[in-house]
Formats: sequence, C-alpha cells, structure tokens
Amino acid sequence: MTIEPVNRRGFLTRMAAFGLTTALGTTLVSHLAHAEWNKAAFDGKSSADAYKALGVAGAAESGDVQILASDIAENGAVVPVQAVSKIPETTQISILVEKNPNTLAALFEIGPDVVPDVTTRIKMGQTSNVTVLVKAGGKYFTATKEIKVTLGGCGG
Amino acid sequence: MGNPMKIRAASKDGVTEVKVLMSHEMETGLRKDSSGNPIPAWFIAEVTAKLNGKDVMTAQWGPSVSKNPFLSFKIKGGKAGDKVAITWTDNKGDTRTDEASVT
Amino acid sequence: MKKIAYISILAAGLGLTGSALAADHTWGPGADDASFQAMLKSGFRDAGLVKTSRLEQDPTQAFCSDPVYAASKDAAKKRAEIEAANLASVKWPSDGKFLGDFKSGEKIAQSGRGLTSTDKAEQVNGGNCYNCHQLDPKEISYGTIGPSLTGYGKLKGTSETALKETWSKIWNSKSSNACSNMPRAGHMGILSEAQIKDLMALLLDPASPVNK
Amino acid sequence: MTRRFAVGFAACLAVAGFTAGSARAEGDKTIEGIEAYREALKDGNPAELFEAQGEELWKKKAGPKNASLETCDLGMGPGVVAGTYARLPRWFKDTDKVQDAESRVLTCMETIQGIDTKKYVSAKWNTPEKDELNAIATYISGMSKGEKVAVSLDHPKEKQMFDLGKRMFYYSAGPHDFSCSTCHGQEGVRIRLQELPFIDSHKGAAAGWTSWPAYRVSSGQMWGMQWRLADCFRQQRFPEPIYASDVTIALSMFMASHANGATMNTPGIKR
Repeated sequence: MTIEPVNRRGFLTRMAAFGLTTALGTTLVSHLAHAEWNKAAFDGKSSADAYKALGVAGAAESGDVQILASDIAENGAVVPVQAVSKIPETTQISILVEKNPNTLAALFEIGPDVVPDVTTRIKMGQTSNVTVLVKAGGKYFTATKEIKVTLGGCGG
Repeated sequence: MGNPMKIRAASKDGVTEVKVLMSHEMETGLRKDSSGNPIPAWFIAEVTAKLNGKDVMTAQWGPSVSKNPFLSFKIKGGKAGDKVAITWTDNKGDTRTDEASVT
Repeated sequence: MKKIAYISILAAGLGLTGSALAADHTWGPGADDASFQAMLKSGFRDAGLVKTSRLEQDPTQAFCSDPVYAASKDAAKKRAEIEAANLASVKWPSDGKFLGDFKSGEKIAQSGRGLTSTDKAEQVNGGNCYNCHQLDPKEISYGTIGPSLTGYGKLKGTSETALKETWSKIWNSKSSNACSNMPRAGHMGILSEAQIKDLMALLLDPASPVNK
Repeated sequence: MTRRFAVGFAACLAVAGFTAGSARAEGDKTIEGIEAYREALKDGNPAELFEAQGEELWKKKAGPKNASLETCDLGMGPGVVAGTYARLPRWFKDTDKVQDAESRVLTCMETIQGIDTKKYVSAKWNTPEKDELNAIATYISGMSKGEKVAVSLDHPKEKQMFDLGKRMFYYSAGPHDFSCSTCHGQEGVRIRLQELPFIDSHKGAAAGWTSWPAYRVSSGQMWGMQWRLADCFRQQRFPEPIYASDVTIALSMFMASHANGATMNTPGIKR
C-alpha cells in the first residue's frame, strides 16, 4: 500500500468541506470498493496481529473516538456496537474484539460522503474489551470498552 | 443469490440514515455439526454501499459479524428519491445487490 | 353466574389470590378430565430420550397441578402427608459425609443441562441452581424464583441440623414444601449423591465463594 | 426466611468490601445494561427478513393444485390477512376446531394447495418445512402489528380450549416436576437475567402473546408461538408437543384471551 491514496483522501475530505465532493468524488473514491479482503488481518489472533496486518504502527487512545454499546450483552451472539469518530479526515473504522478467536470483526472504509458513524452487530465469545480503531489523516486512534457477556436462559 | 435485504434510507436534516438487514448465516467455521464435523466458514466478506450509483462506503467483514447482519450508517446529503444500493459478497463468491429509495 | 361470583368472593375472603381463582371447572368436580387426558395423549410424542410416559404424574405432581386446592385450607392435611412422604424418601449420604468440593459444586450449579429431549444419554445433569438462585455474588446472571443463597453457609453454619436440613432440601425439596418450585434433585435421580455433596459444599463450606 | 437470606446477602458483601447500597447499585447497573442492550436491538429486527419470505410464500403458487394461500380464510374471510393474528385462536366452522394461525395455515395448505401436511407437522424444528411455516406465521403476525388482541371465548369449544389450556399451564410432571407455572406462575421473577411474564395474568400474558413470533438473537432463528411453546416443554423436560396439536392451541388460547385488549407488537425480537 502506498501513501498516495491516503493523501488524496485527505485532500478529498478537505475539499468536501468546501462542497466540492460531487465534482471529485466519483473518481477519487473508486479505490474504496476494490480493496482486497485482508485475510491476514482477519486471521489475526490478537490486536497486535491485526494491527500488524493492517499496517498500524501505533494507535493513540482518543476521546474523539467513541464506542457506543451497552455495558452488558444479554447474548454474545448479537452485540450491537456503534463506532463514531469525531476526528477530521476519518477514512477507516474497525471494530476489534480482544478475546474473540479472530480479533478483527469488521473494517469500514469511510468515503468522504459518509459520516464516520457506523453501527453493526458482532459476536462475542465471552466478556472482552472491544476496541474501535479509527484511521484519520493517516494516523490511528482508538477507544476501548469492556462489554460483559452474560449467560442467559436456562444455561442449557 | 441469497434472500433479499431490507434497506431503509431516510433523509433528515441533510443526512441520510441507512439501515440494512441482510439474510446470511455468517458461519464462523469454528462450530461443529451434530455428528462432530466442522461446519465450514461461510460469511459476508465485503459490503459496498452506493448512493445514486456512486460508492460511498465499503466494508470488510469477518465471520464474527452476527448472523443476519445489521448495518447502519449515515450519508452526508441525499434527498428523497435518491437510490441507495447495497451489495454484499460472501467468502464463497455468492453476491447480492438490493436497492431502496431515500424517503 | 351468581354462583361463580359467590365462589370468587368466598375465595377472596380466604386470602387466596391470583386468577387461579377464576378456575370455575378447570379442576376438581365438574372438570373435563376426559378431554384433558385425550388432549395429553394426542398432543405429545416421544423425542430423543424423552418418552410420553413422562407425562404420568406421581401423587405429589398430581396434587400440585391443582394450585387452587393445593393452597387451600382444606388441603392442609394432604400437604403435610405429601411432605412427610417426600421426607421419608430422603437418602442420607452413604458414608456420613455431607460436604464435597465447592468448586465442582459451582460448576453443577451453573449447568442447566440434562434430561431434555435434545440431551444425549451421556450428558451429565446440571443442578439448574443459578437459574433461580443467587449464589456466588460474582455471578451477575442469576434468577430470582428462589431466594438468594449468597451467604447461606455463614447464616446456617455446619451443625448437624443445618447439614440435614440443607441435604433434605436438595435431595427432595418437597420434604419441607409440598409444592415447591424446586426440583427433587436426589429423589428424581437428577443429581448423584456425589454431586449433591458438591452443592452442599458450595452452600456451606466456609471457603466457598458463596460464603466469602 | 426471605429476610434472613437478605441479611446474609448484605453481610456477605460487606465482607467482600462492598456495602449493601453499592450491591444494589451493582444489580441495578446489570438490569440497566441489559435494558440498553435490548433497546439497541430494536432498531433493526431481522424478523423483517422472515416477514418478507413469509409474504412471498403466501403469494406463491404451490402444491398439487398450484394455488397460492392468498384465498386462505384466517377468520376474517377468504383473502383477509390484516388483523387476523390478533383475533386468533378461534373456532372455525369448516374444521369445527379451534385453530391458531399456524394450524390454520396447515388447513389452507391442505384445502387450497392440496398439500399433504404430514411432513410439515412431523418435521423437526430448523428444517425447510418448519422454516416455511415460521416465515408464514411471521408474515401473518406482522399484518396485525398495532392491532388490539381480541380473542373470543363465546363458542363453547373456545371456552373449552381456554379451560384445557389453563389446566395444562399448571400441569406438573417429569423428572423436574416442572409445569409452565413453575417459571411463569408469579409476577416479577426471572431465570438468570431473563424476566418471566406471569402468564396467568393480563399483563404477563400480554407481554408474551403480543411479542411472538420473534427473532431469537441467540440462535438467529425465527420462532413462531408453536416453536416457543415446544421449547418451553423441552426445557420442562416434557416430551415434544406435536405441532398444531390441541395442547398447543389450548395454551395459546389461555394466553391470548388473557392478553385481550393489549396491542400486538409482532414480530418481536428476543434474546
């Protein structure tokens, strides 16, 4: 991966602020859709593995990254998670579950026409820290929250 | 081909909120069937969202996205009548596209 | 119509509550026993290890299936008889030791498995305890059909009376309360003697998390 | 008894370095967390996917007679789907039976489509046959969303079903002595963290009846009331209730008529 697309995206995001998105968006965002599924990242057994495969050199915790989820999940099969970035030039949002067999759950490439605020539902094998990893302006930022997974029903 | 998705796209205050339900098993590959044989992984790996034919967001998913996935995101702009199209492709190469009009 | 109203008022006067009262002819004299039996017979099928013979009731189950009568003043004597019969069925530990291993007891308390139509024969039965009781205070997922048992051992101690009372409650809950919601773990063969000892330890061992 | 246990509970936590007050706060936090979780789930109920499948099945020509189910009489006349689920179970003249939505669909499959429904009845849960029936029930129930439950007990067979259902509700048997009422016989209790509606009351019956069919997030499956009841019996350690048998209709009648006046919120979403 070269640095070039990042810079172009950053440029694009800044342009969007001036309302130029429509003019430039179509050609510039096209590489979004064709990023190859990152097998190494999804195979990663830890955050370190996933970060390495994603090319994350170091990620700083940031109050501008939010992970909105209930503290407790009644069932680990479906855990709603909303990931929000308030950081300008956000281009990517990932959701990682530390104690899952494969840490990376989902990765979103955020085009300039999209608000960096996505919600999905993930599986959690057990109580774990869940991290939202945001790429913005070529740098990485995180927010982490523990979500408790309880045993529901009759335990059978 | 899979079963149809349910897509809702509603525009409010200059932002179009899109909510998508997809019909998919999202099998992890870690489970075993009743005779103890592993059930192969089968999951949506890629998702693309388009507004009026233009890519606005793509996603890569692993098998730990829940069965019958739900996805919600917000598009800047968008007005009634605009077309939101969602395409998913799973790890077996199966793919499906559905479209909805912004309300 | 008038008669029903009268019965309702009378029942309310006796302090019975709940809509079980509206049970005109659901149970007892005038009840449509034939239709009910026919419905049971045609309504179920064998599934897995579970045969339709499980629908046959023992005297305790039959008595408790009419909640209006079972809770009535008239049935006080019958309740006492049922409790006595259940108490008489309690088997005490064969080696005289009441307490096993609380760690194993915690696992048994957590498990709600066993004896359903989807369970296999080799499935070790669980005690279902957390479904209805709080035990180890660190477990936040506990039910409330039964009382909290957190701190039970601190409260009860390990006198012979306490040991026997607790053992008989687990072995046969109906020995002290004819229509208790709690299963009769030993009497019905749900849990083994060794498993019950482990649950006893979970409740009474001072080192158990229940008593920490 | 209860008070003594409560004392034990507080003492225990004091030893562990908590106060009774913080223990209560801890418990409230758990319940709050669970409520937030359930709220988050409501925003996108995968049951909608099954409603769509059910509608397609309803309108698709099938069976030896190559007919769709669209002329099926669910109690409000042939072809009417909207509002019917809120009025079922009810007695039907043509079959002289009290039927719920699911058993009525079987009747229509037989009479309109010429399908032998035996394999649908005997099929296990989570098979294509049962998935079809669940999807159709989900569709029918969705067409009553927002309707008030209005189940009649006027016909003698309807009243009889209610009485039989009530008796079944309290019927204790099996190795665990369980009846429906063991778990659903009182107000305000739960199994693990799952609150249990008290079914022999309007409030509890309404909570149950108006939220099924429901999508189960634990399994990712769509369950109609028939499946819901069958799984209750499984956990009761009972044998398996036969699909659409009178046992299931009787319990549904007991629950649905108790729920009269409540608003249908189907299809639901559950743990």
